[in-house]
Parts: sequence; structure tokens; C-alpha cells
Amino acid sequence: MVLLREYRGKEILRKFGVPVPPGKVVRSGEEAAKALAAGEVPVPCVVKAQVLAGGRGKAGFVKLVNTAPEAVQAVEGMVGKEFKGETVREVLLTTKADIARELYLSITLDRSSRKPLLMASAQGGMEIEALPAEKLLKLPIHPLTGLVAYEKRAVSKAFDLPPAAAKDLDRIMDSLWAIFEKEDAELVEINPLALVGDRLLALDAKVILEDDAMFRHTDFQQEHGELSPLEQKAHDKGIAFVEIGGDIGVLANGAGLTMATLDVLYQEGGRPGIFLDLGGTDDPKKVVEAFLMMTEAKPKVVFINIFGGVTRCDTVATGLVEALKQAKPDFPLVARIRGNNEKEGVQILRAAGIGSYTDLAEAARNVVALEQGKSIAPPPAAAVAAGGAP
Amino acid sequence: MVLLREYRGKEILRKFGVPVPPGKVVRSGEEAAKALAAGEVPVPCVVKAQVLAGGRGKAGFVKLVNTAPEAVQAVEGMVGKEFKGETVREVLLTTKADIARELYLSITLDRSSRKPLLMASAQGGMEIEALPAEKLLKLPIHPLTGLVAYEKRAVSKAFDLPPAAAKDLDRIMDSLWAIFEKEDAELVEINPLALVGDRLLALDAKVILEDDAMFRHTDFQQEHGELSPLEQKAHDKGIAFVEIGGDIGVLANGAGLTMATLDVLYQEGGRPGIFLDLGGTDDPKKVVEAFLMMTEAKPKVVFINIFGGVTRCDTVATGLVEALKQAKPDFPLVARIRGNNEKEGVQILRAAGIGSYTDLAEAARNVVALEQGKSIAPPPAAAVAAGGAP
Amino acid sequence: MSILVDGKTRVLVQGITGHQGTNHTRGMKAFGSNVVAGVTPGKGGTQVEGVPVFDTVREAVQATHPTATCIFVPAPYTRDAFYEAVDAGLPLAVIITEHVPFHDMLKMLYYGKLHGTRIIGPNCPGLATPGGAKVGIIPNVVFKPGRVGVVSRSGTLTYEMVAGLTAAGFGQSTCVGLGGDPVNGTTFIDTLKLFHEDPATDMVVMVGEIGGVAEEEAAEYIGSSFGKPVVSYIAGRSAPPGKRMGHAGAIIDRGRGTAESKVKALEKAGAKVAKFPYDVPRLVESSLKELR
Amino acid sequence: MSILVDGKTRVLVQGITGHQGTNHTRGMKAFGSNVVAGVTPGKGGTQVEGVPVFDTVREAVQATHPTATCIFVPAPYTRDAFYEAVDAGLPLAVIITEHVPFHDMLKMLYYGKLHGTRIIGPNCPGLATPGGAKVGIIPNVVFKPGRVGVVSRSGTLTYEMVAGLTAAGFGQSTCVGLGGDPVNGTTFIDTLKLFHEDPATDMVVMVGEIGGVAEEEAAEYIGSSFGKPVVSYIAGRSAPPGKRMGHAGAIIDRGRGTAESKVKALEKAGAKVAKFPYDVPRLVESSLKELR
Repeated sequence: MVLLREYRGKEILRKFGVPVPPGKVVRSGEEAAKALAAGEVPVPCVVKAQVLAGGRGKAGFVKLVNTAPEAVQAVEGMVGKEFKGETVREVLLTTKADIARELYLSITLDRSSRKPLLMASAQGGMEIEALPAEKLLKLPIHPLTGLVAYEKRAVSKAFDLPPAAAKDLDRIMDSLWAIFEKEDAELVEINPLALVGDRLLALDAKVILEDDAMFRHTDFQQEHGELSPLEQKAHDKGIAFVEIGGDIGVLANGAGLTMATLDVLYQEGGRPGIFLDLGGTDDPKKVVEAFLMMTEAKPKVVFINIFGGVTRCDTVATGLVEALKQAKPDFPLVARIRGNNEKEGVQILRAAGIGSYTDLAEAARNVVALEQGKSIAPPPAAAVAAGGAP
Repeated sequence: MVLLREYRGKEILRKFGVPVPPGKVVRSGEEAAKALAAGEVPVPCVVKAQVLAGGRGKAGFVKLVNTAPEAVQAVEGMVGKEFKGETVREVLLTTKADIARELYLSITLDRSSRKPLLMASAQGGMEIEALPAEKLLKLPIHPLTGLVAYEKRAVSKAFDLPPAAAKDLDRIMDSLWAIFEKEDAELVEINPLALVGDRLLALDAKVILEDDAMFRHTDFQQEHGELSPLEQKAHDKGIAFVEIGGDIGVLANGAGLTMATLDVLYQEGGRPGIFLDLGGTDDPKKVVEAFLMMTEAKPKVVFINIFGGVTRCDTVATGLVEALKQAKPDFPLVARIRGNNEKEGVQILRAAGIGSYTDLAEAARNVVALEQGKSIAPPPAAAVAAGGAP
Repeated sequence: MSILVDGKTRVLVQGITGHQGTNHTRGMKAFGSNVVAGVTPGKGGTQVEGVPVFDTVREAVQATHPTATCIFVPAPYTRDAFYEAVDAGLPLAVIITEHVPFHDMLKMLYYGKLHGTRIIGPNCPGLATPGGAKVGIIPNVVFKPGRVGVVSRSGTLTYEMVAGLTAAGFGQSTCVGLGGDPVNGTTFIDTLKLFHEDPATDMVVMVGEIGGVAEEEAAEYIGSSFGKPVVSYIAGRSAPPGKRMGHAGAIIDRGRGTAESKVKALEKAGAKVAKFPYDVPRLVESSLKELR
Repeated sequence: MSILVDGKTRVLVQGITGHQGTNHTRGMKAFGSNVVAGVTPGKGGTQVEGVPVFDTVREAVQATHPTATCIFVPAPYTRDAFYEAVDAGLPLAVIITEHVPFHDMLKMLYYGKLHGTRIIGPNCPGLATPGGAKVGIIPNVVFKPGRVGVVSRSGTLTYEMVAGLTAAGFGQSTCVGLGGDPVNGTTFIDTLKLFHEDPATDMVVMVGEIGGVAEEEAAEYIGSSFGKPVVSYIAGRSAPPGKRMGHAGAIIDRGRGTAESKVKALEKAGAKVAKFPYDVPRLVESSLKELR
């Protein structure tokens, strides 16, 4: 998920022909003063903190100002402040628009119909989740045809705009589809799309690009504002890492198994707090990196729960042994590795003095016992012998 | 069919990223001298008459020259000359390339498979019709996927180029497909695609765009070099007009009926020479225009053979009566109008003193008799009464 | 029985308020077709020839349950009109419109195949089952119910052929005009296969023309597995090579698709090939005699 | 019997010379799969694990007649590899590759539908019929032939579930890992319909997870027309809302797709829903008892 800040979303909109009000991004009051003095943005203008989370308006991170000094003051009041965990670094100065109506327009993927979905509402401006279902038009777009005229006519009818704006709308919908498809977007949203005079203007832009398609768009730097620094670091290394409050670190592979592990730990009375999904790998170095990252998060106990498919058990075991040498962790460890090359993996662990459980419930119970400061029995040798490699 | 001259084809290739040698189009020796003096094209260079028909090289309309005066002389020797019925108005001066190999690459529609077809040959330079079938790679392109990598690999393998040129080839194939699809082409052909050093260069370009798609490409002026002036005039009015040697003018509707009429006239010993396919129309003015155009072609006799579907018989009859008033032709006329609103059409003609036949063979025999200067009997009244309107 | 359309066919007309749409709605109704609805965006709620008009195909489908659509929408909008028909679930789209770019037609063809919508056309006169239904523009006057199937790439020449059959007393099971564009939604072979399955069709008249290789391909099917008599006429035997006779389908390219190659292929497949349109009824007569 | 793959399945491996391709070719062969060919452009003529390698899928198909392909090609090239498989006429493509853009997958999905090629995946562990064939990467150690069908959106959790069933003595008819990406080639419902038709499958274990509404949709089908017992486990009951647990399929959005809504829908449809993975065998046992 590559979330773009408003001004970068607007750059894309502009590139694809969507009318966007002129604006200037500044990083300090000084920069703002210069831009205003140079007439790059006329006052009155709108000062908008460039953050990824929604709801910034109510929190005072969007301000309408009438004079240049007011604008500078507003910028200075925003830069460096925190909003929902994100530090404001950039502020957009943009012209004030005389809004007659606020509309909503977006394209996203509908997983259920397995088609992109155009959503439109004649009531824009508010968060789309707050809209009653009957006010929201949902039109599927077939990936093989793209957005077709008859679907656009349905939106046009619902919006009932003056002729010039209706023409704008038609072109804007084509542009949204072009952005969604050509830029590999997960979401392209204009909210509000404003009627100003008899023309349309995109006053905000939310563009989310698809991580997996970034090999086609190397020009986009990845921005992941919702992530903690450690999560961001993991993301850069291709490891899924989630931190919530809790003591137990879980290193598993695959989202489903990670979640199931979490479910079981909760059930046993544990407080899992750090989840690290190794994904599919056959590189022991990635295991080392993952484990070192886990160490940084300072868990009370770590549960390694791997079922090997793409990831081979011997790879995980080799990486784990190496990581323990490097990190010398002060927390206890419970391992359960199963699947492809299970026998080899278990043997590698055993040689390094680490036992591996077969039974998930038993392993989980021992993890929770360790979390609670209790001592545990080593895994039964029988369990170790039970598995086999393909 | 919008045939583009070489230099305009090359403009499109360049726009889509295909490497094309630099060049300059001139319309006189004077212009050539200026361009050469300004260094716009260095000598030695190639002087190429911009005509649509093939085979200009052998006819001396492509010349390699070593000096500027030679170039000017070559241009002067071409401008104003005729080549296969077309007057040379434009000449391309282009840089001389040191050709290591000549390849062939094109995309066109394969009507049989109902897919675009990529054709490639490691033996370019000559006319593609002259290539033995086994030297020509034919790869279908699915309209829903576009040109895919594995098909490109097949061409790459057949061409066996040095690495830099192989990369060029890959991009050029993508560009050809983009041109074919985005510019609504009937044909995009590069022949020869030359290996110069270790890179590829398009030394010629044949691009034919689709008439019917010109509503999407209003920037392309239509060029129909293969047409006679009268044919061109007809084309501009949306009437299909073909002139070959012969006395009989045929005004029919629909390609199939026009051809069948021709077949029958030949069979009866006639020499049909002018064919005018009215197509589908319900505008009497178009009929008037078509008939006036027929008059210009000076036939000995005219056969009007209409079977009305989209075109209604009364429309044709009304137009015809009006046209006769305007043109007062000195040639005799045989009419056969059938189909939608037949009764009304026949009545309109009768009121103007023109009979209409029902039987095609009978009508055709009378046309040929008139061509041969014989007199004919009027169509039987019974035949006129036989038809009816829906 | 018949193929593709019959008395149960419920016809939708897209572009019904246009000149052609209105005229041929009248013609279809006069033929006996059950025209249940029309569509023209912005004209919903009105009526044309007693037929209710809707803004969208979906609305028309929900209200009137058509089973086929006849598209008269101008070429620049034909593709979208077709997509709308497909998305609304219509299994048969007869596209009368001429000058539809073949690039559009390629996309339409495969989108239709994906969703089970058959295209007849574009640039075609449509099809008709005498005594059943007509979807298209073939003049009503030419038909007579019977047991000869007709399939043709040409428009007006189809009328000529059918009129000839009717005049000679040979009625038709279904007449299909495929259209003369470079890319057809339904081909000769597709249609022959349907006639093959149709017990109400004793034999087929196939009207081809020069250009392309559709007739040669059909000949292969006729020779190998059709199993009913075929009489054919190929227009353009005397057409000058390299000259266009009205549309892109009728250009002779590089020796392929000549009248000679088509006639030869068809005769080899056992079809009787008429030299002239008016020879067809006689050949039909002798084919039917042989059948008995 | 079984669904999708069996002892007659002939497997092609696209990307066979890569690390994963080679490893899992070995795994598939060890399982008993008939791996007939591999494809890697430029490596034609070589062998991997005794399997002949070809430059193109078409060549491999002509020489070895595979009936399914297992795709290990890296994500940027997966779409093209799939198109090549479709164009060569393969009816089943199991796409193991992860990180295939969903934009690519959408095009692949409908192109496959047009030409009759079913996709399992992407980002999936593939499928296996114990005693028959495996196409994919599920560890061989977990299987045992039997009469319980398994279908799962998860990868490793599938292994966990199947291992649990095997340990408890419940063999499997076929195990299908659908993959956890936002757009799946084959859905729960698609798979359930196949199990419905399969006489060798007595009941189904369905492993879902939070996010999306595929489980809710499957529940509707189960409730209305499946007719065999279903035991289900939904992973992520305790997942923190709004946090991604590894892939885009596992995000909780706006109250839809929660564990609660899935469990409720499944229970309403008559499925037994396990609270924990290791509860599944017990529920399977009681379902089978009820069947008798």
C-alpha cells in the first residue's frame, strides 16, 4: 500500500487532466512567506497539513486564512506537530474555492465481484463511510472494457450538473479510470469534488498505489504513514511486522498461520504483542534479519511457529541458530517448525540445543507459561521424531 | 483507408519511441538547398520521393547522393513527376545509414482469426509478398491482452540480434502494438528495420489508419493516393466510387449487389466501367449527388439497381427524379428498384416517365442493348406491380 | 423451428428514437416481431411506434425481458451500447450500424464471447425467420416461410437472393445477414453449424463475395461435416483486382480470397455454385429433388 | 475420484529452473505427481529433476501434453507466463507466485475465463489429491488419502489444518489452497461446487480468515445448496482491527469481513465453526458420525 499525500495525489490528478486548484507545498513558515510574497498562491488561501490520516480538518490541520501573515502563522502552527502518530513535515497552500456543491467520486477494487468499482455520491465532503448506502452509487467496471459510457451516464444523471460541469465530470471519470489502471492504484478518490461556478474542481485527493505493482512505477517513493519505524524497516525488507501492546513475540509464516497462532495464544491467556510474518523465503539471512528485528522489539518470550512450504524448515533453523549467535537474546524461545524439510530443520535446532514442538496447543501453553515467568518442560523427543520431509 | 506517406508514418513511429533517422521534408530544390546549407541533413544523404505506391526505388524515386548539389538535383528531378498515377509533391531528405542487416516487422489485422497479427522476418528490405512463407513469422495478438512477452521472445529468437539491438527490438515491438491499437491502424509496417552498428533503426514506414476510426483522430487528414480525382470526391461525400475502363455506369447500393450487377452485365456481354455504391442512405440529396457524379464520368448508359433496406426506394426515386431535372443527361437510363417502400418508389419513377424492372437478368439485357445502341421495350407494367412495401 | 430468432424472440431496439431505429421498429413490427422495448439515453418514458422507451438497457431488461437487441446507435457509440447490452445479460446483439471501427469490434467480439452474447454484424441487415421474427432491416416483402436457410455476407444482395427464392416458391427457415466488415461477430461456419442442428432447415443458400477467406473456411466445414445441401453464389467474379467495391471486405488481396479460389473450394466441398444470382433458385430446386 | 487433479494429471512447471521451481518439482515428484515438462525461456533442451525443459509452453504442450501448469515465474512476468499457458490451451493454472499485482490478476482472470483456463491462486500453496497428484507446494508430509475435502484461503494454515486432520486419522479427498490475495482465480464457492459434485468427498473443511466477504458468500451457498457437512475455522478472531496481518486479504475494513460476521454467517448456514485450529478434527469426527 503506497499512500500518497494530498499534494502528490493532486499531482497525479493534474497529470491525467483532472482540474485541481493551484497550490504550493512548503516545509516552513519562511518558505510559505516567500511563496506568498512571490504571488505563487494568492490570499485568501487554504493551509492544509500534508498527513495521511483522515480527520485533519476537525483537528485544526486545515485552515482558511485571509492574509499572508495569517498563512505563515498557520504553517508554523502545523509544521512539526503530530497528527495521529504522524509528524507534519509538509503543508499545502492552495487557493480558496467558492464551493457551490460537494460531490464524491472514487474508484477502488471490489474484491467480492472481482472488478474495480466506481463509487459516486452527490453528497461529498464528509467521510464516505458516513454516507447512507442509498446515497452512494456503486458501478462495477469490467477490467477488459474499462469505464463505459452508460455507467458514466448513470453518475451524470445522479449528479445533475450544469452542462459545463457535466462535461468536466465525464472527462474526470475517464481520468480516474486511467489513473486507477495506468498507475496501478488501489484507490483513487476525490472528496470533495467541488462545483465552483459551473465547473468542477478536485479539492482533495486520496491516491493509494499497489505495492506489488511498484516494479512498473519505480518513480514512486514508498510512503507508509501508518507504520511504526520498526514496521517501516520490516516493510522495506519484505517482512510483515505488526506491533500492538503485549509481551509475546510471534515469528510465523503466512498471514493465516500468524493469525491462528495469535488466536491460540489469546485463548491460553497470553498477551501476544509483536507479529512477524516471515512470508515465503528460502534465504537463512532473511530469517536472521527477522529475528534481529524481533529482538529490537524487546519481547518477554518469542514463539517461532513455522509450517514450511516455500519456506523450508532447515532454512528457518539455520537462520535461527545464526541469529541466536549474533543476538544472544535475554528472552526465552519456544519453537515449532513443521512441513518441508522438517526432519532436517528439527535436527539443526536440536544440535543448537533448541527443542521443537509438534502440537500447537502444547507449544502455545508453554509460551504463555514462560510469559508468566513459569518454567516449562522441554518438548518431548517423540514429537520431534513424528515429522518427516517430502 | 488512410494511407500515410513515409515521413508521416515516421512521425508516428518517432512519437511512439521507435528510433528513426533524422530527416527533412522539402517541396522544391530551393527548399532542399536551404535545408542542406543549414545542416538540417548532412551529406551523403538519401533522397526519397514521398509517394504511396511501392516500388519507387527501382523507378529512380529513391537516390543516394554524396553532395548538396547532387541532392538538390535529385529533388528537382523528382518533384512534379508522376509515379504510378501520383504526382510527387514532397521529397524526404534523410541521413544515410550503414546497414548491417535488414529486417521486417509489421502488425495488421488477420480477418480469418479475428485477431491482429504480428509478422516478422529476418529477411527484410524486399516486398513482403515476395518472401517465402517459411521466412515469415506470423504471431497472433489477442486484442484483450495486447502483445505478450512470449510472442516477442519468438521474434527475438528468430532475429538473433546483438544485445543492444535485441533490447531495441523489444521496445519497437511494443511501440508497433501501441501504434496499431492507439492510432487505430490497419497496418503498421517497418521495412526495412535496419541493424546499424549494434542498434536498430526504422528506415521506412508504412502506416495505414482506419477510416472508420477517424472520429477518434481528427488530426489526421485523409490521404487516398490510390484514388482518381472523381473517386476522391466521391470518398469525401461518403460514396464508394470505382472507375475502370468501360461504358456502363452502375449505381447500386451495397458492395455485394454492386458486384453481382457487374457480374451479370459482363455475362450479358456489356462493358461496365463506373461503379457507384450508394451505401445506406435515406437522404434524397445524396442520391442527387451520386447521380451528378455519375454524369461527370460520362457513361454511355446508366443502370440503377437498388434493393432497399436502410435505403428506401422512395428516397432513391425522389433523388433520381430531382437529379434528372438538374443534370438533363444525354445518356439512357435503366432502373430497377426493389425492397423497402418499393411501391412508392416505383410510382414516383413512373410519374416521371421512368419504368422500373423487377427481373435482374431482363434489366441487365436491356442495359447492354442500350450500350450497343439498340432500342429496348419499356419494362412490363406487371413487373412494376409485383413488389410491395413492408 | 429455425435458428437464432423465432416467434418467442423479444426484441429490444437500441437507438430507437433515431431515424433508422424508428423506421425499422415499424418494419419489424409489421413483420410480426415482438418489439418489447427501445432504449435511448435521455428519452426514457416516451414511446416509439407504441414501444416503451427506456434510458438504459438494464431498465428495459428489467421491465420487458427482451431476448435480443437490435443496435442502430451511431458508430462512435456502438461499442458502449453493445457493452451495455452484454452487461444487462442479452444473449444476442444484432448490430446494424456501419463504419464501426474494427478495433472496437475486436474488443466487442471477445467481450461478448466471455459473457455469452452473440453478435450478428456489424454493418449487416440482420436476420429473420419468416413467420417468426425479424431483427434487423431486411425488407419484409422478400420473405416466405419455408425450409431453406440463407446466410450471406452481403446486405442488399441478401435481399436479392431471398426475393429470388421467394419468387421461385422456395420459402426460408431463417435468413442471416452476417455483414461485410473485416471482423464479423458471427461467421459462415458459426451459422452453418446452427443450420446443421436445425431440423427445420433442409438446405442452405450461402451468399459470399470476394475478399477474405471466410468462404474457403466454410467450404472446409461443408465438405467435412455439414451434411446438408449447399447452394452458393459468390459475388465479384468480374471485379477488377485491387479495386475496392464498396467496403473493406471486398478487396482482393494477394491472390487469396479470389472468386476462383472460393468457387473451387465450395465445389470441392460438394456445394453447387451459381454463376449468377438468378441461377440460385434452379440449383436449390435440383438440390431439393436430390434430397427426396 | 477427487476434484481438479488426480492420478491422470500431467503437470507442467513454468519457471522450473528457478530455485522454487526446482525444489517443488522434486516435491511434486516425491508426492507421486506426473511432472511431464518444465518451461524456462532460453533453457530449452536441458533437464531438471529428470524433467525435460522447453523454451515455450507451446513446445512443451506439443511434446508432453500436460493438463495443468504450476507457475513459479516471478511476479513481474507472471501475467505473461499465464497468457502463454492459456494460449497453449492449458485448462488449469496453479499460480504459486506471490506479489502479483491485482491489476494483472484481474486481466488474467477474465482472459482465463474467456478461454476456459481456471486459475488457482495467485499467492497460494496449490492443491493436492492424496494418492493422486499434487500441483503446488503443500508439504507432502501432511497428507493422507480419504474423504474430507479441504479448501483454504491461507497457505501455511492449510498445512496446519491438513496435518491436524491426518494426525487424527481423517484423510483428504482433495486439498485446495486458494491464496490470500485480494483477487483469487478460484473462490470458496467455486471449490465448494466442485466438492458438491464429487462423490469421493463426504464433507468439507473450510479455512477462512478475516477480511473480504468470501466466507460470508460461501456461507450463503452452503446454507442454500451445498448439502454436505462443513467444518470451518476462521483465523484472526483476536486480530487487532485495522492492522494488516501479512497480506492485503487480512485487513479488517469497516466492520465487514470481521471474524464475527463470518462465524455468524457460517453457523447460520449449518456449518460447525471451530474456535481453534486443533478443534477441527473433533468437529469433523462429529460431522461424519452424524452423516452415518
